[in-house]
Amino acid sequence: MAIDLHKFANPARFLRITAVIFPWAAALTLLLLGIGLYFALFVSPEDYQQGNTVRIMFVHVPAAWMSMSVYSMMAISAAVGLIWKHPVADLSAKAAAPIGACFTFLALVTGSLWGQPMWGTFWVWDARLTSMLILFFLYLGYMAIWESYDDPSKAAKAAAILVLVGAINVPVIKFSVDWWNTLHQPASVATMDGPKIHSSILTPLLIMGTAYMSLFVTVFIIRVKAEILNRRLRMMRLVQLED
Amino acid sequence: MSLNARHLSCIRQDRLIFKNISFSLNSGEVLWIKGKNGAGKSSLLRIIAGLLKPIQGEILWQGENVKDDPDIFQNQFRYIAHQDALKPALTGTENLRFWSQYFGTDNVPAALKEFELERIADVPTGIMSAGQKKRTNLARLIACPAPLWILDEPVSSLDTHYIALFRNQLVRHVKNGGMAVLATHQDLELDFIQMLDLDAERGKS
Amino acid sequence: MGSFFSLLKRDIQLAVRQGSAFTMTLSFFVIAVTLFPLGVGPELSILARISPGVLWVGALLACLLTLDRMFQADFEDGSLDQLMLGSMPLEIMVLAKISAHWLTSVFPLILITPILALSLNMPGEGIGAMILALLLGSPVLSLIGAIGAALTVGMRRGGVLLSLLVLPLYIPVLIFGVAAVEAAIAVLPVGPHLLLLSGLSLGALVLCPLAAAAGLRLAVD
Amino acid sequence: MTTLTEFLGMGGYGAFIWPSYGISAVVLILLVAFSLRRLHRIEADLIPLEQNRKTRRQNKSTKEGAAS
Amino acid sequence: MTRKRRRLYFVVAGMAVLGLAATLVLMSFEDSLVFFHSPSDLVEKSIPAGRNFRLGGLVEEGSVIKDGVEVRFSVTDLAETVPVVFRGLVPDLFREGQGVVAEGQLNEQGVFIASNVLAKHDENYMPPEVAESLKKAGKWQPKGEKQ
Repeated sequence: MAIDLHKFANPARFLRITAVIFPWAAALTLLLLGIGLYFALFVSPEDYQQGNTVRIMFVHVPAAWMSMSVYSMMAISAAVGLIWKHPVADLSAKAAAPIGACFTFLALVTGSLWGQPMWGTFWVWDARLTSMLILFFLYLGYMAIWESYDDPSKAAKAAAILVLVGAINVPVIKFSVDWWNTLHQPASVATMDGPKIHSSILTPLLIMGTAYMSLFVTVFIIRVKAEILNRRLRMMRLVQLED
Repeated sequence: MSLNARHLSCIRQDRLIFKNISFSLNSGEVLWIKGKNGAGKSSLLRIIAGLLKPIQGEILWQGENVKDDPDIFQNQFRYIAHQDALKPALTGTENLRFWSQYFGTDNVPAALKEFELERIADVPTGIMSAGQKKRTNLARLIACPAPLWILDEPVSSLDTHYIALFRNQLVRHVKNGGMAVLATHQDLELDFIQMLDLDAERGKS
Repeated sequence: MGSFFSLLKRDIQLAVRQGSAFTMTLSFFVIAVTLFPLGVGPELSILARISPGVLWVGALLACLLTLDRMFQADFEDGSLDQLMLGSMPLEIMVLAKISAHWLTSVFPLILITPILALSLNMPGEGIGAMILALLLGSPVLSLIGAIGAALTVGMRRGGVLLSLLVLPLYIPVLIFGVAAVEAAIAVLPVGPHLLLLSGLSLGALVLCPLAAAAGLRLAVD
Repeated sequence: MTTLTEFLGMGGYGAFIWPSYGISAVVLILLVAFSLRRLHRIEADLIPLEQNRKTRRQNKSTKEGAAS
Repeated sequence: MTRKRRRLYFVVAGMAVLGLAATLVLMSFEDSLVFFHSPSDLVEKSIPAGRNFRLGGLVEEGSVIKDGVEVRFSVTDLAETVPVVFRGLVPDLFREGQGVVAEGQLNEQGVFIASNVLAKHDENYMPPEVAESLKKAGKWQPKGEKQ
């Protein structure tokens, strides 16, 4: 049947390509995590103000970066899935969501563990922290939608609508520290006049950032593969029912 | 006036319901869609009404693809579904008046008369019997006139008297140049009828 | 336009005819708000301090309770199919439903807010701002709620999912709405907060019907 | 020994730094583990179905071969 | 009206409303939509005593006096200065010349009675030696002088 072929054609190519990338991504993740952690814990100096707590930055900031990038990626995938009905787009958004949710959770938790000794509080309701919490809820809502629909193609569309509605939150998170007087400090790395972090602290941060990125790629490949196979499993069970 | 369907296929929840259904219908004709439960009668009607998207195929109205210009098909048909689309808190007249206003038509008194509803028209539809509700629902066909009637089990829960009454309405509509697509288990014994048997179509593949 | 107003009229007529839903939302709001003095204790200064938040949260929850009926009733009795076959764009149809929801479920809450505010010992400066903030900000509740309602139409237990989807998106309105009242109480300028709330409402007015209509197309499909 | 305790103490902030790293490790390892487990389950479920299909195809082709 | 024409009208109207919404939001940003108020804000807006709000700024150099559990210091934005009293533990990052956000209310004498003190740090990170050498080379700008 022509329709079936269309559904399998692209995923098959996707699986072939990712099968090549996967071992490299996994190895790179382990390597970078190793180097990054070594730098973060042993090589990197204390901060002139914050002392050793600056080391929390090496797990906090990459998680926060990833939480927003993953959501942006999901929003793009969702749009592609809605407009061009590309079969892998919906699945990749679905596969990315739990990873993004984990990163967001980590950014929130490590952030509050950093906030307590430095700011004097685990949590404040300032714009940055609140919008980040909303992002976490959006991830949860997205996953809940996938769970709630029986028909996967409907679930994909409903989830895509939610992601696109929530996408408005991403620029709010990014610029919240510039738009409002927040307790959270402004951006340090991606600023107009270059990074405001000394290279001895910036290097481990960037290594850890790359490590998180490649960790995302690794887990993402595993999850997309699971989704594609799951769809195939569903199809084959239906075929079995029809006979 | 003409309604054409070309190569319609329908997939629901990854299951193929029917494929490659084609028909053409002209003024003064009725299309009777037959089929077992689950053969896709309702789905086909919903596809014609534009509520459901076929996985492939197209609907043509007056020879033009409805997808290219939905305006031409807008308000050209009336769809009667299983559910009555009546608000239990409103009376029959209020329900009908709302729909006729919504569709920009106004023929409510005539509709009440044709379906012998005048006596019960001011009762909330919530306390009507199933047959009375069905008749109020069918009265929408007269209250909001349109050349094409799309009818999903129109005579279920009607007794013989009202089946005959509905049949007369249908005959008059078709005689006056209207057309209808009809899915029903009951044979209405119409003579200008085309048959589309979804079970047979399924066997073909 | 005729279709828009006939639908609006019908929904209001339905709400009036089925008065129970009407009074139930109102009673929920009153009860939820009056629970706070019992829970927090009768100390007037504390009550005054939390009153803006309590009223906003109360209104928000009362609104949430009514959301799942926004499209559900029409979906169940087949009206939704018929509504989608009308000649006006689906987005406008959705807007008519949202307007009806706001008028019947949210607006009555605003009307009784002054009384509740007094019972919570809210300072006089705050009450005016509270009403203005609610008038300008609460349309967002119905607008965003419509997205959640549309996405959960036809679900067996859509209510829980609906809250999960909608509540996070309500947070900004809640924060700015409360900030407006607190600013008024602190005798700071309220203007910027009200501007922001109106901005949110206008933005939601454009974007939410689009998303809700997309959700409804999905529901009937 | 003192260097180790010094290192673990992190200038008095060990109580905040180590949980940060710890929870990050736990969450990410669990994420990988659950993702892998799900993939393996689905793969395992697929195997019998794939074989089933293959044998049916073979049956079909042998039948057709016999008929021609 | 054809469908295309109608859609065009809707898009134009939608864009106009969105533009208006954006304008309103941006206008409100210019003013006092903030997590905390600066000492200058206090002078401008004359917040009455007994109202809760957050006061933010820098801890004035040489103003910190610790007296048992009580800490007295001044918050400044280099234009205005407000004296603050706080009973309790201050966060580790609480230092002279550093950013601080205090929650509390003014008393009749214009002293800010803080119920909670939070430290705010800037976006610069560097090892102490670097900070030291920057200071020596005169390239160091403490945060206060920037504003």
